[in-house]
Amino acid sequence: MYERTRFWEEGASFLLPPQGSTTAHEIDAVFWFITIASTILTILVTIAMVYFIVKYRRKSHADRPVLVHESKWLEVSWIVIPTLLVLVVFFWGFRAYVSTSIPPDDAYEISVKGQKWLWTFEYPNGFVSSGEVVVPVGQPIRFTMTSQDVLHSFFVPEFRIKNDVIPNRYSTVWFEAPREGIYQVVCTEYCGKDHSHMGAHIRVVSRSEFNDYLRNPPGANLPPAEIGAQVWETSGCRACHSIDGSTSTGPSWQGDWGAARPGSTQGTVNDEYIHQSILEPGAYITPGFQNVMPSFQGVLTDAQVNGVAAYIRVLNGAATAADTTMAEEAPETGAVPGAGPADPSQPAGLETGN
Amino acid sequence: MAHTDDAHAPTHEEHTGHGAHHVNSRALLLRTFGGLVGLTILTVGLAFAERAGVLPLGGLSVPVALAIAGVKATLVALYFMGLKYDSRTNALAFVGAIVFLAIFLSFTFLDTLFRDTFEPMSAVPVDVIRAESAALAARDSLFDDATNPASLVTPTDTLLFPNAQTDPTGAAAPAPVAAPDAAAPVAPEAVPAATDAGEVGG
Amino acid sequence: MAHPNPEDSHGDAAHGAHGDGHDDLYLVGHDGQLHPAYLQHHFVSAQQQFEASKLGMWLFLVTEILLFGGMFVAYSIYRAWYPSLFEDASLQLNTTLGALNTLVLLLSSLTVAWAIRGAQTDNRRVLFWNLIATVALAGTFMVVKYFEYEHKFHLGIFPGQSFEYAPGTTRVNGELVEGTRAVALLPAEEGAEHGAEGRDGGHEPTVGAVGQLQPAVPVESHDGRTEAIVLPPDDPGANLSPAEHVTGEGGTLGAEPHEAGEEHNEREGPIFSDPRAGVFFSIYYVMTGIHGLHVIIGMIAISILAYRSRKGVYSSVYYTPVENVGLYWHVVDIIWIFLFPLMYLI
Amino acid sequence: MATLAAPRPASAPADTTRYPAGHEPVHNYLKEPKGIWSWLTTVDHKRIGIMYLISVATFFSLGGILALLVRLELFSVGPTIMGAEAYNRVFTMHGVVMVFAFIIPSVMATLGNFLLPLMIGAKDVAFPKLNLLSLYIYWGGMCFAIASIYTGGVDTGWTFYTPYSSSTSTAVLAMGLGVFTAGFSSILTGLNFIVTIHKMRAPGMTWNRLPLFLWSVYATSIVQILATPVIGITMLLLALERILHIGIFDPALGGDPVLFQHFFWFYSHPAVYIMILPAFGIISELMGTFSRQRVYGYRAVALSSVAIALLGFMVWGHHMFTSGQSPVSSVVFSMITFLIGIPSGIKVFNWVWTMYKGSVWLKTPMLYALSFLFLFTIGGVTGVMVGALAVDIHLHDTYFVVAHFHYVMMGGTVIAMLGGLYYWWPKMTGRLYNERLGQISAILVFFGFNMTFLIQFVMGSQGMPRRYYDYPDMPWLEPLHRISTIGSWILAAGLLCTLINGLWSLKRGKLAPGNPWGGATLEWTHATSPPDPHNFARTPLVTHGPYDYEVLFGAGGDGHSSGAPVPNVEVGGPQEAEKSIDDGTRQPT
Repeated sequence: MYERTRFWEEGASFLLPPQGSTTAHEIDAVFWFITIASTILTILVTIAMVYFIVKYRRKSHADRPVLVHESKWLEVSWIVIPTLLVLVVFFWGFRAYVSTSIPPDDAYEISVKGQKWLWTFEYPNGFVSSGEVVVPVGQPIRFTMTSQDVLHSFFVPEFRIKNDVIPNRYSTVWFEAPREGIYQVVCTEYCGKDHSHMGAHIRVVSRSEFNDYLRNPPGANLPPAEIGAQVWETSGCRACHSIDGSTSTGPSWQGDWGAARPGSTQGTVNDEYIHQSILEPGAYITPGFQNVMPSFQGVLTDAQVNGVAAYIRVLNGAATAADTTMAEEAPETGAVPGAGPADPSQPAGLETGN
Repeated sequence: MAHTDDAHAPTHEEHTGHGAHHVNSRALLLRTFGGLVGLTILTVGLAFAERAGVLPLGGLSVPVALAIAGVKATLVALYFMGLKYDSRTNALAFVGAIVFLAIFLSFTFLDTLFRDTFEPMSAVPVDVIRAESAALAARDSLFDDATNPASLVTPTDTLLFPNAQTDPTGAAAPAPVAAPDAAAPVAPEAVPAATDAGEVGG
Repeated sequence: MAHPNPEDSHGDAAHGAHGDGHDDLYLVGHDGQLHPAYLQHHFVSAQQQFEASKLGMWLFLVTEILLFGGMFVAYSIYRAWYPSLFEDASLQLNTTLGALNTLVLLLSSLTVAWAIRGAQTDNRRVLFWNLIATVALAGTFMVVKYFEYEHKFHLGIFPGQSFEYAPGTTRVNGELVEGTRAVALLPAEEGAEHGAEGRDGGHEPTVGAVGQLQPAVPVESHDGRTEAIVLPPDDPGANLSPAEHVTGEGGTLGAEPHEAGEEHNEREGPIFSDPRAGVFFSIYYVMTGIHGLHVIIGMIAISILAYRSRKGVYSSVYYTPVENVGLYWHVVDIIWIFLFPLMYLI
Repeated sequence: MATLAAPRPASAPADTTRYPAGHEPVHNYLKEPKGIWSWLTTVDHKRIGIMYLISVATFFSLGGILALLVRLELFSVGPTIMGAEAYNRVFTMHGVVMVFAFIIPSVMATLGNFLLPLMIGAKDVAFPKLNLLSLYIYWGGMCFAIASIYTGGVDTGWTFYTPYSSSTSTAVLAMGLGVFTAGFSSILTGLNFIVTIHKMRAPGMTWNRLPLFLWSVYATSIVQILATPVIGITMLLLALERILHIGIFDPALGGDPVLFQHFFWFYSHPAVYIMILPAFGIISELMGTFSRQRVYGYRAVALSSVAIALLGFMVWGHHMFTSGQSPVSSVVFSMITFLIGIPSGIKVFNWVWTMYKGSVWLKTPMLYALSFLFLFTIGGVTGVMVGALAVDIHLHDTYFVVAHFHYVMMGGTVIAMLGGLYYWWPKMTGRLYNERLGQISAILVFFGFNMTFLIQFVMGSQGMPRRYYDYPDMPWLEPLHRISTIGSWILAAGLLCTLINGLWSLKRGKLAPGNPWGGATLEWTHATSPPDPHNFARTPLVTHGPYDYEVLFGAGGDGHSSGAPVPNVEVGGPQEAEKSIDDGTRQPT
């Protein structure tokens, strides 16, 4: 099980991270070729410089060196040789680019949504997870990505894949991970305050493990409050909402429940208020804060939104029994976070996919 | 040693003597203006003729109109601006500007026209994809009953998500309770799970 | 250079000042030689000064061309993406007025060229009156432009977000522009928080909007855009300008109500339900706006020339400013020569 | 009637703070006319150059301090000295200030303004008042920029990418206005220089005798004229986007954010050559003078500058390989990117070969020139790496790119500019600097710079994204970040030495002779140090090329052969000298 924790990772070189995808080696080949060629070139230039400095050092101020006449051959040679070199590099890089860019037809489709500052992954069966995506080993995976708000960029160093994620347009990356492990996703297009915390994990697991995961996602059979806690951890709430009463970008959830919200439809923070704040944040702005929160419509399921409400109640000691115990009733809210489709009758990803 | 012949080289090599002081004759000015007016009338006439359906140029109308504009611009530059009699440096500057504008335009087109080289859908904005799928769904829904969730998974969606199943939450969507024909346009919004496209913007 | 003022020509630039022979006004430099008054002292000859400033002017025109070039690129890109949108939109522009303005500008180009000729032939009356004529023509151009803009605003044709779409248009961001009844169904504050997040605004009103819709047969246009997914309601009452109904649309809110009749004819065409119409008119307003700005600057410059020519500053030996402003004016003309067909004709 | 320079005292005069009798320069552009007002209203290109120099130096220190803050923040994982929002503003300000306020006007407006007329033997640039105007426009633009900083700064990154820049709540408008305004100043400078080079050359100054510095200034001016208007319209559209929501770049209104990137980079990539080309010119001058040898392949070097300038307009897309632009354009842009690498290579080879059979004099300016050759070579070859399509997919927007453009911008432009300043300092101020301190600063800068940025190549290729406030996901990069941060302190120390050196020389520096280095260009052979307000007592007649050191004789080039402010070389034999030498002591008739 691979997970990078050290600089000198097994499989890593001084310049490049380990190769986590089947296409990585093609890109690395070009990388190393240019690196070595450039190093040689730089060394040659440096040697020439040092040699000339030493040999032709000015002895006296009366030095009047003889005039050097230009040699056409020298001039032509250092025009032609570099030209050939860079042309080789271009075609090599071009070939590697094409062969690594086009996804195979049997690629398994996962839809990715970038928003400040969170990656959300939606599986073909409608199950939505954020912060982590689980994919099967040895299977081409195709991410169809779009952005909710501003430009982001989806970068996985070990896979050597990167592409910008653009609002109102689809962009794609694809990879096939030959070995199981946890790989780091980072955002490489500057997107604001928590740009540097907009990470996610790609967990590569065996096929069977993957299918179990889709049939029975994590967080199933949890009491709402715990689901809420999970959402706070993984769905980016914690970036702006503290749970210890300290104010940051958004109001803290500590001491929030029942607080007065003059001018809002609900008047105070109640269940309905929390729902609205999550699904249409612009509807009412708590005095002293800015309208910066993105909508979580379609990102969080009803179960998860209820979970958040329950979690807030727990934080403020206003928990009801239903919050902390397994909810048996209310199938329409969905006992399983990640919504209906994950019920066992619903065939998950791979078997139907391919 | 003393390159006295070079002495005035810069001023000589760069302008054509006193050509810079060329005086346009009345006749030339009037003829140029006449040409310009004539071309204007021509291009406007062509446009009206096409709108009236008299003379449908079709794909040609744009190049023709631009060609006429180009000729007019050339006339102004050559005679009114006296580029024809001016120093080569000035002419070069003017032409250079146009050349680099062409570079800007053509290289940008290299991007905007070929975005679908690898990925057909990355050429089309999400809202257009949505509109198309909604339209197709709407067309179907005219004939079959709109509460059938099958019509909610549009061809585009299946193209995007090959493994997509018909979405059970679709039945719960507010749309179908409304008039059948209206179900279509709202469908993508109503079913967030169907495609993330519904969430773009804001 | 201790002497910024060109009128006093100290310094020792005298040798070679015998540039073009018949100079009428001379000053004596402290080196005992004569210079014409207009010759700045760091130039060797009047010829050199003339050529330098003319080349400078041409280079400035190069920057002008590339400045507008950016907008032309933006125009071409969007036109290539949405051709039928641009054809529909150009129908909203008044071709007759556009053509009129074209002729006006061409004529002003002629008068400027004629003015330069006047200067070259030492005919100061011709110079002065042609400059005056040019200013007048430029003024005419701006007046016509004003009426065009005024009419567009009256029809609710604004750039970008402020463009008033027909009821039932699905905007790019998924927001649905409400018709009359849709608004009636909305709770009051629903409207207030509209523009902020149109996405969610989309749901509620839809149900309302739905009520007044005819069966929508989607018309797919060749470039893949889909028009008239939802057609505007048929009863004239609901066909008022959306200005009264579309809420939270920035500045356009206050647009005064228009009487239905004229609106009914004028606000027709697929353009009003095309979610990208705003972009076309953004380009239209920006391009014509920047051009208009250049016209105004030109008017000011030419007025100054006229004033100074009245004082007899310019003659056949020194008319560089006239020549340069003339060049500038011709470029303003050339840019319009391209704007006109792109915007009004095709 | 001009006479040859009066016989010089055999040994340097004991008192070096006063000019020897009979050798006081008659006029000194620094001294007359006197008064701050005379400076603010001057149209003298030399004074304007000096005022530009002071301005850009100020902004360079500002940007440098911001850079130190950035490095300090990254010293360890987690918040170190500031919060994320503060950090985003700081690195944005660093970028904007360094690019638009410092590097673009750096060499062109300072050394370019000061040297252009001197080198072609003219009294001034073609449009002196326009020159002053461009300075004031630049100051105006900087006022907007400072206003923006004062009202909380901008957090978009210096690239102002939409839709972030059109939606953020920070003072983008003021900053955009600042960039817009500064652009006009840049345009006017370029326009002025092109006309000057075309129309104001002294008799005998043919294109083939144009110093290579002027060739690159000429190429740069072309780029400024052609590219800068586009950043103008881009910033205008961005402003309208924010004010009126015109939607041309806003996907939510049907616009296309990638189009903004095209607009931005159509200016900003050529702008990279606005930054680096003048540096090339400086290096050519330094390599020639301090090797006392003709610059090898004069024509190749001159034309490669122009080639780079023109090709530079066709490669902007290599900033957008992963931005969602079409693969077709990526391929074409990558192709041309490689082509543009060739002329740069040619230059480097020619510069190195200039030392061959020369007489290499390791003074401070030469030390800077040599470190330029090394650093720019690294910057160039890493440019080839990020230019290769497949490799750029991995390296784009990582620290590898950061390191690459710092090697080109700082290791290239800034190092060259420092070398140029040391080289022309005696001519500008009439004083010599402290050689020892100068060499110390050169060495500190060289090592500090490599320590700061060489390690960033490793971080980048290991996956460290740029513009990161923190690296919680890659804590194992911490030691590398620490090395880089410490390097930045050494670098700062080196730059500080240069500053001290300059101030010291203004107070205590020895009086400079007319031609301390034995340069063969007109500013050395025909003008006093510091020059006369009118540059030359009479228009020089140019009879030799810029690097024909063999026609110079006399005891030129030992740095302190004579305390006299007189160009202590004679040109092309007595008769020529008779015609063209100006010993700076002649009273006007």
